[in-house]
Amino acid sequence: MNSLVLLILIIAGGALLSYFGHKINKILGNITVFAVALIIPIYWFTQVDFTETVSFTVSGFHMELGYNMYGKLFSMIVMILSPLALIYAIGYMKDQKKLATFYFSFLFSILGMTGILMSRDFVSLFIFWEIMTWSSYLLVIFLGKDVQKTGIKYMVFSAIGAYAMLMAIVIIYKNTGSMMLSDYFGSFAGFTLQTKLLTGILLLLGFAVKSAVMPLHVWAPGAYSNTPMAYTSVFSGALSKMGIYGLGFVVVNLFAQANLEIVGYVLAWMGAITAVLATFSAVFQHDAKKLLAYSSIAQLGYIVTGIGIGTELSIMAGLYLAVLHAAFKGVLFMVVGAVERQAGTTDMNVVSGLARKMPFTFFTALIAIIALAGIPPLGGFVGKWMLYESLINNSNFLMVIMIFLSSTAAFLYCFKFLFGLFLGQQEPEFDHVKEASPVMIIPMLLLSVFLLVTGAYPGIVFKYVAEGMTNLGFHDVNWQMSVLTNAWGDSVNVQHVYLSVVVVFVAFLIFITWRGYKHSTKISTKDISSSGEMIKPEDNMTYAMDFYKPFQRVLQPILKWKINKYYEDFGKGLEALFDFMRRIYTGNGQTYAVYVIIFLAILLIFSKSIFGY
Amino acid sequence: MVITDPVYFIALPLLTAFLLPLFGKIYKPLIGIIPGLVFAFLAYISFDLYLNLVPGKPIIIQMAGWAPPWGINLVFSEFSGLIVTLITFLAFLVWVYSYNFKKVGFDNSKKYFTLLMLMVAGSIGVVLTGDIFNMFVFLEITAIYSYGLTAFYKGRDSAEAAFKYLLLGSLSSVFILLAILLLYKQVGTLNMADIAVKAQSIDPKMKSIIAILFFVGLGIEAEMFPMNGWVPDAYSQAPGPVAASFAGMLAKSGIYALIRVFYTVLEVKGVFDLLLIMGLLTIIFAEFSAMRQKHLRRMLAYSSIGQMGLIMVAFSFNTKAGIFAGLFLMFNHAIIKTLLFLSSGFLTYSTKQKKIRDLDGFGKIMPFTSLMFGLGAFAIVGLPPFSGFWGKLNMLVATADSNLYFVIALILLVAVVEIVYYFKVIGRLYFRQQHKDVEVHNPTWNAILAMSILAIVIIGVGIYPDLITDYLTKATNELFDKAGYIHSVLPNLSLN
Amino acid sequence: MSENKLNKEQLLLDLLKKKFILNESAVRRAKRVEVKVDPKEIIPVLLYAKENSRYISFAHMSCVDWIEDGEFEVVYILWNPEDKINLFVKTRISRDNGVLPNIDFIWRQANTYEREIREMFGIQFEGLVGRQEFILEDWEHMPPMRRDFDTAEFVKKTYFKRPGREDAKDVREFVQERTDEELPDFAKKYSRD
Amino acid sequence: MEGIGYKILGAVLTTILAFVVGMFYGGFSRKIIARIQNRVGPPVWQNFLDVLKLLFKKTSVRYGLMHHFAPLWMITMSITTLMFVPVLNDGLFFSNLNFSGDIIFLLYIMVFGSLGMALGAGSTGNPNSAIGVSRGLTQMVGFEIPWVMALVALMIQYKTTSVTGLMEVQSQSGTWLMFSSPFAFIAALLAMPGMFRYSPFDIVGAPAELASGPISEFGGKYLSTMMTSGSIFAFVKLTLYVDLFMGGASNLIVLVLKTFTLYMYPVLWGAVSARFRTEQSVRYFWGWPTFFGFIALIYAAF
Amino acid sequence: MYNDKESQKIVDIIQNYARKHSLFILAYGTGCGAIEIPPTMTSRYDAERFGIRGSATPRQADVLLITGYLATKSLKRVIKVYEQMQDPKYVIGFGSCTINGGMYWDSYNTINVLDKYLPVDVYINGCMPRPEAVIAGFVKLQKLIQQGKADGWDIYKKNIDEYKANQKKIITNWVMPDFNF
Repeated sequence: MNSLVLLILIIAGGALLSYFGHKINKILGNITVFAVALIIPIYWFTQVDFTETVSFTVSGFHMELGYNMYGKLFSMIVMILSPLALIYAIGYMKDQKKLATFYFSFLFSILGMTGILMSRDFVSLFIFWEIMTWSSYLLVIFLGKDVQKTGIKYMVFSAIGAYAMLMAIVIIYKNTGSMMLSDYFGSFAGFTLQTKLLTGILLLLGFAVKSAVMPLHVWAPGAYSNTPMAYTSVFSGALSKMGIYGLGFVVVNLFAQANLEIVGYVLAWMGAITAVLATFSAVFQHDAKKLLAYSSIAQLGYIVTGIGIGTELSIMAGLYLAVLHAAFKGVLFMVVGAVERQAGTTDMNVVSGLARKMPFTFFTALIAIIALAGIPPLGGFVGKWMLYESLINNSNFLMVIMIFLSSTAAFLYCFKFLFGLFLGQQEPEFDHVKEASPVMIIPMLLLSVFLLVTGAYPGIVFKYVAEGMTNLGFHDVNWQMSVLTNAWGDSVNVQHVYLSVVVVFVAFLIFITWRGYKHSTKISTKDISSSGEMIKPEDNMTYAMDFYKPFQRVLQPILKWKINKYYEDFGKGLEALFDFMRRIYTGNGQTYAVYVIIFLAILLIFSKSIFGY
Repeated sequence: MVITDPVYFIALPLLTAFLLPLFGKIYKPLIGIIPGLVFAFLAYISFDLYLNLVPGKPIIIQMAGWAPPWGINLVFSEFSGLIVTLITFLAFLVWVYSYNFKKVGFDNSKKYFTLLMLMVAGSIGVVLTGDIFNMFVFLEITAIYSYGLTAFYKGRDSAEAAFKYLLLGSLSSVFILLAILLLYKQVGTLNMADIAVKAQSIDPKMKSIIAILFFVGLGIEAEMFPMNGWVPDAYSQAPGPVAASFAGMLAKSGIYALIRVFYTVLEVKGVFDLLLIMGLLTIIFAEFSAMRQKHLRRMLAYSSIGQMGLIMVAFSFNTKAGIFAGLFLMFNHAIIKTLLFLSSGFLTYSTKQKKIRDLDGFGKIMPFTSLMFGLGAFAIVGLPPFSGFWGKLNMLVATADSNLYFVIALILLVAVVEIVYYFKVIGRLYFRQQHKDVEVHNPTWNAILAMSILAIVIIGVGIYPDLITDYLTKATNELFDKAGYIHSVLPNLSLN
Repeated sequence: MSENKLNKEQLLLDLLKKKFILNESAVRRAKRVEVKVDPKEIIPVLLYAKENSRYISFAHMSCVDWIEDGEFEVVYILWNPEDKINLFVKTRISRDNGVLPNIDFIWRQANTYEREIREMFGIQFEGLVGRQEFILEDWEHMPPMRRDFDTAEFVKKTYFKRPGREDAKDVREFVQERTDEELPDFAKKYSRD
Repeated sequence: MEGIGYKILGAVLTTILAFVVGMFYGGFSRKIIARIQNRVGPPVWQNFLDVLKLLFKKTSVRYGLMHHFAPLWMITMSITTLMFVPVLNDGLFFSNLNFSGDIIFLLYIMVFGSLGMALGAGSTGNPNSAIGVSRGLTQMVGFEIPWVMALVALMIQYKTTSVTGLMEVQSQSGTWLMFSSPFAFIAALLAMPGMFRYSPFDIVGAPAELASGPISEFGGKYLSTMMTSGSIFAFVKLTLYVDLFMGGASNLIVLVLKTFTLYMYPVLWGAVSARFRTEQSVRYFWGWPTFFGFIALIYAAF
Repeated sequence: MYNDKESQKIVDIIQNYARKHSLFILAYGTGCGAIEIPPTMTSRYDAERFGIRGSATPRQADVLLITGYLATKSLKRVIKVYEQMQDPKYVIGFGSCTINGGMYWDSYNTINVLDKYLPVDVYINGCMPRPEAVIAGFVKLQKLIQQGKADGWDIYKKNIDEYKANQKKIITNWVMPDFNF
């Protein structure tokens, strides 16, 4: 039995098992989910043989499944993040209803993702893409909160993306006669410019919707924040990477070879604009979920820019950031989920001062935020550095400024996220909050350990990225375990950075705590220097409302026009058109008869032109 | 053992339809059982005949001994055989579904089953007949009994719907009769094969008039754009199983007639482009107005018109791939639309005004029916693991072959609209709190049986579409070579 | 000149006499009219003064402790910017838990005065909005401005005195020694003998 | 062994040098500002005394781990930045770890400390410090843009992203970068006061309005560590400016001279200007300095 | 770093020298004397040449200036601020109101002798002393620090309960956290 088919059967079987497990009773369901969450990665890492392929023909279309290195890189993200998210989900979804459908669609979306990464031809790619879409749709509307708006918006956008891809597939099939990806890549040069652009752009459209590039990102904030947090970490961590996977092989394999770099360049620009605008809107959110949703759109913007540029260093940066983004975004959404479960709400105007009560969650959130912001000791910096170096090396300097503006503004919402949820005043109404259950903490800790390690040894990720890039046409990708080099020969030894930061930190830690720590007394946050005024425990001294008001005043002209406005008007226009169409069917027989007569008359008059005599 | 003869298809239902009241006198539940037996027998015959059909040699039966050019003959070839098997299979399932149809008292079921049997006989007749006038007669039979079935419930709306259907149906029969008369005057014969041979000799002017008349007449039956006003009312006012049979059989026979006329009988050059334009218009108007529907059944009716439009577009390519895709879509539409109508039958039966808004939270109260409806919706929209996807894929491949890129874009855009309104209903079914006072009518065991058979067929074809693809290719080849048809019907006629 | 000077004040006084029952009324001097009214007449008089005779600005409100008569006298001082005349409206209420109507709906600032009088004298005003505590925080003793509150005694009891300098003389005596000016007799009474 | 031991000794010496020079710069600036305000002003070594006194404070207050770590992030940042900025051109002694310190790395390490300190300030719970931090970060977005434009312009023009690389370019071509790419220098210069948070942009730690903003809850040892890191960071920034635009310094005296003259610019401008509100400062930074930044970029690109 | 008598003395000298030359005044003016501080700090009298600088919060301050009469209400705040200051802290009483009540000697809600409630290191006489007097006060304080005699904070800690008793006598509704150093 071919290992790939077995993998698919395991995941599908796991989904069904956990569905019926949860239908029977909760504990059995949780056990099955836990077992499935362990079996899938173990099987993938040990048994799956990455060279063999399995193929079968269905109604005249030849379908083939098989791993290539590029797919292996992305399925590593899926295989690491989703089991952890599943284990986290056991803790997170403890007292929710309808768990059966939740786990069923969760595992089916994993099936969809692994399928996409394995499929070597367009039909199976499209099939798994659709499975992934509708299973994630079921989860977007799982909590039933304003199903109408976010659910339908998500479905429409993914449908548009999927059907654009289907159109491209059909046209490719007509031109190349076969559905295989390799044939398409091979014969891409032979197409006429018009079909080249048509098929390429349509494929790009399909993938860009999933990776939330600016004009098509409207579904992302709603979808990311309404889904249960356990799934959002996979949703934004792994699912959006499918879009990146697709962008990767389209932009790099096709357009680069067929010297159409202009498409990649435009895509990079769209990525940069996405990064800036998404960061600006992330800064002013007061709900932690929305903030993270916009921030993951911004991070995807970086990755898209990286891939769009197309030089070896920038693609390496893009793919490296993709891996990192999956890790720290996964942790951050798990953190928000833990806070939501323990403190009841994630609205930063309400919650404050959970650091002391949820120390582990705060620690992992801190690590993830440092990685997200790209600050030196941790892995995020490596990705950012490579991105900047690649941009500067082929001197498109305006984009560097855009990316830098968005990453500096990213510090704002990084601080706001940590301060809003964890630091600030310790309010009495949150005294009851306890640390999240260990089932939720362990996945978070594992991922943050991964982030810490990549800080010093980014090589462990570079290995797989380099392998992946061989499929994209970059054969000898030079990377060292912990020294980053750019085209002009400058290099940063990340280990030195790590070493000096740790050494200096420990030195001064000893200096400050020596003899001082014992004397100092622990103070509650109510005993602050408030010019002598007596602060009673119930006085709310938290500062959270309108956190970056001055920045908002500066950005007023930019933030005025909102992209949703255009979509709403477009939607209303469509509604009016549909209403007009419906009026055709007036509902009384006579008009229908008149229609028939008129139609007949028209045909008779124009019979000369229609039938040619 | 029993000689399998296509004549039974028509004779047996007609005979038993009128004997039903007698059986009813002898033993009351017999009324429910007899139609079942008949349909089962018909289904058995059609399967048996179809399976051991030798390609290239369809079964030709002369009625009452007259040779073809004069007598009426029945043609049971791959193409017509496929449709007949489809119709009998669906008829049997509709019978299983509405076996002890609760709302129908003792006397109604008598009327209901007779009308149903006659309609089935008529639609099989349309498909089998080789004689143009005979086809007109069978069209009339199906039309009349469908008026009866639409007006089955005593309410004001069903009467009005039936009247609308009657009005348009009579218009269509007038046009078809006129076309046949003109044709007879030109060609002198009524046998399709014979007309096909003599068609070239008609002078073009007259030929175009005949084509237009046929186009409009059969267009009404095949729910083409300007003429399908009756469809939403008829489908929504008729009882659940009847609407399903309409979608499954009536529409199929209408399309079959249109194809038979324009593919084999009349060879008219420009008709296919017209068919393409009309098909696209049908899709656009139907799907867009389906978007704004409040009633579940009307929405399904509009969506079924949309599917018919898609089939017309498929056939309008006049290429082998186009026909193959059209047949696949016809098969899909028949199966999935029947499942949707059957499951929506019970859903709307529990709501007061059949509105989509009342369907909130039905996922919990009627789990099986809403699961079936969800499955049907996923299939009709074309999501992968179900048969709808392969149909749509082949359809798109066919359109790409005749490189009509804007048609692909249009079809996919309309598919997005379709996704929106189907998923709105699913969203309501599963992810909303249900309203307070809802009395639940859970489906009876036979309804569950019928629906699950359909579901199994959908999933089966979805996972492994090769089950039916080779039958479809055989039917395509048969339809495509006109000469083969003529030769088999008139073996001794030397092609002059 | 002084004669016509008073007619505006007299005019006002007659007007008020006609309209209300005035216990006492007199034109004290140029630009000052005094009127004494019962507590329940206060609001009508003030409203009338404000609306009709344009006494629109509420200058001051104070309270006098007539401990001998056992009454508080509350004085409302209004000012007419055109005629430049001060109208004094006085009322008398009993010293122990007297109640007066609240007039901050006529003038908003009266609220502050009323709160101060309530805290310092203990007069209650119906429907007075605002915290009980106004200037003194956690004050449990008798309202301090009342004349029967012995401040010197209170200070001696609560606060400490820095020892030494008991012989401190009044600075005026000190000045007298140095510059041998005669100490004014009213000061003699207070010198610490 | 000789290399490592030497390097560590060099590193420690550079830190001490930076600390002493930074402190004296602080003293000088207070003296000069005092002189401008027509008053005598404290002795030049006043900062040392302040730090010493704070160190000898007996009791200290603790709000939790993050509060305790805040000054540590600051001092780590400034010393690590010091490690990666070449202090003397070829000075054997003060070469410290300065492998070719990459500019982008320096940009990011500079933010590391302030973000850590922001978290510490946030954990104290004092609303003033939270407001101070939010204003500080907003201002940072403001002044980072022209500063980065200047740096990118340099990098593109001279095709190197390392400080030592730029220094070599200057030593070979003989002309300081100040003259060969003037617009980049102007943009960087205009962005400098924002970086030092001196008077026009000192709303972050406004003593009256925000009770000294983020550091309002830090006393005793914490405050002394912050003051030391502040002075070291000032020195580091100045040496960075000198390395980038004035061709680095061959020996100490030249270094001190150059850095001091450069230092006078934000101090003097600060002494005479009022305080900008946050959005005013961001609008200012995105006004003229960014305009010069764009010119520098265009100049560098062609 | 053995801390026998000898080395302790050296450390004390350095400590006192540092403390003497860098005094951080808490910007917390209570009575009418607060208006005297700006002239002492600005150009004409320039207290900064002595190393005296303002500081915004009690955590960073050394010197607490009680500049004028202290109502019981503001005494409560002053005590909380005093206790928030870090340890070697000094109090300077401005003007006669802190010495013996000044002209509010017989008022019912101002305290007369500051000494009873807070350990005062230096009193500056005058019904609001001029900046010269203020600087003289500061110099006096620096001399005291030099000699190690300015240990008001130590006295406060040693007989804390006596101070607390006095304070609680006039502050009835005590809502402050107890002394936490």
